[in-house]
Amino acid sequence: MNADLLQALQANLLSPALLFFVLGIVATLARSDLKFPEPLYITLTIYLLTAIGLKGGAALADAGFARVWLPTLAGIGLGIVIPLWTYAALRYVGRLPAVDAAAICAHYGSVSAVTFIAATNFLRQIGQPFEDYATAFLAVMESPAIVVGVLLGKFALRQSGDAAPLGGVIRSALHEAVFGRSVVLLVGALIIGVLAGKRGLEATAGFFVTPFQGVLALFLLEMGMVAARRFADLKKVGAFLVVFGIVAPVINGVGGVLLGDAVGLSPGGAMLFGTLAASASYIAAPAAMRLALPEANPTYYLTAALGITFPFNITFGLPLYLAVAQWAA
Amino acid sequence: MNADLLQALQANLLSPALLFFVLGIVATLARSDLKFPEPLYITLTIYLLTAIGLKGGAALADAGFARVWLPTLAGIGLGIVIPLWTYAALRYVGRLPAVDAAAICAHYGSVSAVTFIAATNFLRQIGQPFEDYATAFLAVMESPAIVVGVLLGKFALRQSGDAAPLGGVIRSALHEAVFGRSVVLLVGALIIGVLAGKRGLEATAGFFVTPFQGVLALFLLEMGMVAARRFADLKKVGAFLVVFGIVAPVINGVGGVLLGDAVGLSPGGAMLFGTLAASASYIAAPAAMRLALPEANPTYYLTAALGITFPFNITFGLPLYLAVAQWAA
Amino acid sequence: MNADLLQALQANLLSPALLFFVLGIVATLARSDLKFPEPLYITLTIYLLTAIGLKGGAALADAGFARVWLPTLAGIGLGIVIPLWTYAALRYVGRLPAVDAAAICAHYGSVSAVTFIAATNFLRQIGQPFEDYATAFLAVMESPAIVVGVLLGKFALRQSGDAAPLGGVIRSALHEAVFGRSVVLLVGALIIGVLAGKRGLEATAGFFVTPFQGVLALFLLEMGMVAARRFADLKKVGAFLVVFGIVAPVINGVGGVLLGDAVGLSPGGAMLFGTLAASASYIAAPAAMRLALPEANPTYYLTAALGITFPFNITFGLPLYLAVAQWAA
Amino acid sequence: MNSHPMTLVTIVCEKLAREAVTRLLRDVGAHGWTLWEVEGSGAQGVRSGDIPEFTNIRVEVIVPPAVAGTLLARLEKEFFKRYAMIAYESEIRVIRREKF
Amino acid sequence: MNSHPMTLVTIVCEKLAREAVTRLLRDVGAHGWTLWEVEGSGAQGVRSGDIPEFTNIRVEVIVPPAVAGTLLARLEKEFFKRYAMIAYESEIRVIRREKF
Amino acid sequence: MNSHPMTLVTIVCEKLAREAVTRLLRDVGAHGWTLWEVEGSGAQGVRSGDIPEFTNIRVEVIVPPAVAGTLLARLEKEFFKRYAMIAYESEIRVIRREKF
Ligand SMILES: Nc1ncnc2c1ncn2[C@@H]1O[C@H](COP(=O)(O)O)[C@@H](O)[C@H]1O
Ligand SMILES: Nc1ncnc2c1ncn2[C@@H]1O[C@H](COP(=O)(O)O)[C@@H](O)[C@H]1O
Ligand SMILES: Nc1ncnc2c1ncn2[C@@H]1O[C@H](COP(=O)(O)O)[C@@H](O)[C@H]1O
Ligand code: NA
Ligand code: NA
Ligand code: NA
Repeated sequence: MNADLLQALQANLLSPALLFFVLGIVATLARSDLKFPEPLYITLTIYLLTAIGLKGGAALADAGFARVWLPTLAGIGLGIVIPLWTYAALRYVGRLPAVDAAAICAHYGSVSAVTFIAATNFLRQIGQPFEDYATAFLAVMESPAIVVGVLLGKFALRQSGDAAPLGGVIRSALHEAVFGRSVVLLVGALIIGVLAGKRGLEATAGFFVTPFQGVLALFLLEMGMVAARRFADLKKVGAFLVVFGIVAPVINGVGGVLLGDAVGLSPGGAMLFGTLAASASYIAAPAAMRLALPEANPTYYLTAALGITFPFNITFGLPLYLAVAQWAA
Repeated sequence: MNADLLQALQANLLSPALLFFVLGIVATLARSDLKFPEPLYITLTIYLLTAIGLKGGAALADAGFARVWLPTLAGIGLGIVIPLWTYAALRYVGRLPAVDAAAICAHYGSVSAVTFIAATNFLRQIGQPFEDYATAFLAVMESPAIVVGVLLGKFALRQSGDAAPLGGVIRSALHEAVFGRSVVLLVGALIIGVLAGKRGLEATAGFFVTPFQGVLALFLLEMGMVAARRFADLKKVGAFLVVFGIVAPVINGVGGVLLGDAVGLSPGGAMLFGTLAASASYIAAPAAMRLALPEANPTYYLTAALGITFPFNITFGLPLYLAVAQWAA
Repeated sequence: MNADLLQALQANLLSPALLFFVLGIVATLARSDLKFPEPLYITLTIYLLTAIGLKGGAALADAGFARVWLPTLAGIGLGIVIPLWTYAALRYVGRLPAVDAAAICAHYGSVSAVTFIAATNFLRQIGQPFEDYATAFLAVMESPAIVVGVLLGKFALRQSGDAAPLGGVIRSALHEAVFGRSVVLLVGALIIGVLAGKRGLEATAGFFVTPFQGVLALFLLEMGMVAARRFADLKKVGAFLVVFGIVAPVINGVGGVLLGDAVGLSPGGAMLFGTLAASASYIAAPAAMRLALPEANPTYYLTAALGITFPFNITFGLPLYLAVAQWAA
Repeated sequence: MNSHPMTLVTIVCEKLAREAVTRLLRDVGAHGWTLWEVEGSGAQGVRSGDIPEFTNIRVEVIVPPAVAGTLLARLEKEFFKRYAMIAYESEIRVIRREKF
Repeated sequence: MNSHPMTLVTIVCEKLAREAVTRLLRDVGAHGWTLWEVEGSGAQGVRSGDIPEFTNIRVEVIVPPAVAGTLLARLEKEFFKRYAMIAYESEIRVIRREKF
Repeated sequence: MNSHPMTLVTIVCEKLAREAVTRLLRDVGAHGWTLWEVEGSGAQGVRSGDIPEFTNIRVEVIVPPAVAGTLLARLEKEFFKRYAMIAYESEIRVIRREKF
């Protein structure tokens, strides 16, 4: 397994996607004037989410719901359990203010679509089969943790005397969690994939499938720049959060892999399941937190999710979760 | 025919393109924060217009002008007749102010490139052959109605005492009709397609052909959002315009199909011809109207063209026009 | 050879890429409202640079450095010699102010990636083989001339009494020359291509290879508009610079072809080498000049590089340099 | 032609505060607003404008002087400590007083 | 260094009025302008900024006070009822008076 | 709520001068800035905003009046003849005086 792990690590680190990620980091650290315009970032996001949604939906229609409901439930369970244990760790071990702990735990309980996509890319590259309908897990795991995090944060604010009406805030956080752009795109494309099926996917494959891996590489160039810009804030967030940003995904990832294995996924599928558990949201969760918990300091959660966990996961995490999945199988 | 119509309707409504259109509507009605940045919208427009222009031009070079001149003339004729009858209907049945009737009739006499593209997409999907050079009809039918509409509007304003010099306005409307960005892109790409021929198209097919259907699907997602945003104005425009927005395309569409059949087009070609007649411009015409007839209320023509006729055409209109074409053949 | 030249010229002028360039010129001269949004321009630039970088890098890994070092050195040599002779010509024949001569010579000594890409496109189209690793020459030839030009300009300013500290300016010009966005993208992608090799390229070919020629065509549409907008300034820059904008690339191009031939490149490779020598930078060089030599008048160098030399090179220059390369071989 | 004094309130803040800010504008009775995306640098670091999480918006609203006072007061009380934000007012002159 | 009073006229209007507005600026003798795209909300609804038909532009022009008067008067007379538009003036100080 | 007078300096210049300008702002002691891309027309022609070489930026910085004086003086001395650029100052009122 050790030799396999090393080989997988190398395959991952030398893939164009990862190398572009590193280029983005280097460009930022070297103070290059390279910058993606925001419309390009948004376009790439829209593309990646609809593309995996479509593919996942077509696979879902193929597999049938009978094979999907159990891991889906397990995914939702993870989305509730992860924010709870990480909240406790951040609050009582890390001694972070309650509202910050709540905001951060929402990020780690929710998921990062790009990390998931990088994982499928990695599996495809090394020829490891996986359940294509895993995108459905991604879709259901985005929101529950956000709701849990907002509830935790609001209760904490209550106790500290801020008596803002809870109902409205919960409602708008729920709305963001269900109709935020990333969820709408992903779930929408998933349903379209189910309805249009394989034939529909084939008709649009020249756009949604053929260029996919290259688009991901380009997107990771941008993500490298975004992540590297957070490095300057590493000092501000303190040593605990830096350690947390690596230990939490490892725990969640390994736990997720084992759970995925237990609910009957293949090694590739269990690895994706673990990757989802390990990943920290940096699109849906920050938007929801600024809306529902503006009192939480965004430097904490953005730096942890974008500056530490995301780079860790897509470099070392992916091969690690695969190794665990292969060992568990 | 009835069973065919139902089947065609289903094929259309379950195509990825249409489903993305519906997703756009749902996202907007659900108040999602999903939004395409304007540069993406413009990029998609540029792409779609150049791509169909190129393909149409290559087909035109192949077919030779001998087979194209008659339907082209017929198309120009429609571009003059449609605004005249719709003006009369809007003015004397709908009792709309003259300048608004003029602006609206220009939209219905002109054409919508996206509706046309959705129609070719639909035909391709159900395996119905059609003349690829039909793009040439799209190109010639964009401008005549705009000129007719501006003339009608200006005469109306004259009679109501606004003695603005006519020459300058007509000239700038003509300029917009001939050198507006959509016409330049479409006609330019058409000529490039003729000059570069099949070989040129093949060299660039990896960009202009392969991803085309997927790009269209993404674009219709945006168009769904744009259309749905007009729904709020349906009340403002009144019942007559709502009915007009469905009845006019049906009349124009059926008439267009029959004319297309009469000038020798195949059922697929006649259906495209009818679709052009039925479609209402929402790019070139609004721009020309704001320039040449700013007195007309844009809520009327934008809501009718974008909020009613466009959604009607791409959902129910397309299968209907095809059924008529097959029945007429 | 003459017949070949004509045929090559025709193949070039009737390629979709060139025809789109002409369309861009026509649209601008006809005062169309067609315009690319800046994010689209930047996106196309990023795409083109990373795509040729990747392909070049994979070819480089294949060829081995042994075959590349000599032409690379020759390329750097050209990047030093060209600004020196053109500076002399501009200063003493053209009687331009020293600082303007310095800025212009930096542009002509540096290279235009788009011209290079158009050249590879042209060779591919007519079936002329070439060394794919030629992208490496493009990468090394971007910066040296910029440094030479800045030094020439600074010495001139010194003599005219402007005693600004030299160190800082040279350092920031060097930084721009090495970490400017075009260099970072190109060199970065080149290294990624070397590391990921052919397998990595294949994985992303659906994005970086398949649509490449079509994207180039679209980009040249924009470049036609950009170039045509400079035409209005042709009068301002004077007859000498107009002549220079055509004679200099011919001299540099022919010299470059012969040097490329001498260092062992194939006719296709020598033609690319000559094209690089002939081309004038309009991305990296203007940025560096505004930073390091803001005293120089940008109308001069932008009009010469974009309004004269770029259109000349991609229309008549490319077939000419190929004819010379075939004659020299 | 007579022009009338009116107050222009300008807000520069992180994009993620957009909904909260436009809701506040409605609340205080503004009849309209104008908004676009900007980059910025301030006490809370550089906001680079390349991804929505790190973009600013700049909101402008024309209101009668009294409304401007209310608006700024509420911004100070409810927004300044929660969001990366600045706000300021300036005097302008408009033609159609009744519009604002 | 002396700075001189000058008038800044700001126009926010639908993008499709762009040509008409810049032509007017030329007509009244402005030496330049600055322009960008914005979203907006006003009496004529929300302008969402995602397609050219529903985008606004914001145009700024620095002119001597007298020219500002002419400009605003013509905007009121010829533009206000035709286009979704607001316009206002404010006092600024520039260095190079002769430039404007 | 008290608002305090402060000076807003606005610079419109070619995008390629961006680094030089933001460095100057740091030099004169500004605590922040806001910046976005614009199109423009002026003495040095039309800047069409479609490629970085022909785009303008608009930079806004809020500073105490004295700093505004220094800033404008340095712009006049070091920047005006080198770059396509205009700059002007205007009076605004802010809430948190100490922030600027
Ligand atoms: N002195 C200033 N002048 C202009 N804009 C500023 C200034 N300070 C802050 N800003 C803007 O306000 C945003 C938020 O400021 P801050 O909360 O200080 O980070 C910054 O990103 C800038 O866009
Ligand atoms: N009170 C206001 N404050 C700021 N901008 C406004 C205001 N009212 C209108 N606008 C802007 O002016 C545009 C046209 O206004 P209207 O004609 O009222 O729809 C709107 O889309 C807004 O961008
Ligand atoms: N009178 C003016 N009003 C508003 N903006 C101006 C004016 N003059 C110049 N500008 C802006 O300043 C930039 C540089 O001006 P210039 O150096 O005169 O070309 C132009 O591109 C415009 O964006
Ligand atoms: Na997670
Ligand atoms: Na029509
Ligand atoms: Na050169």
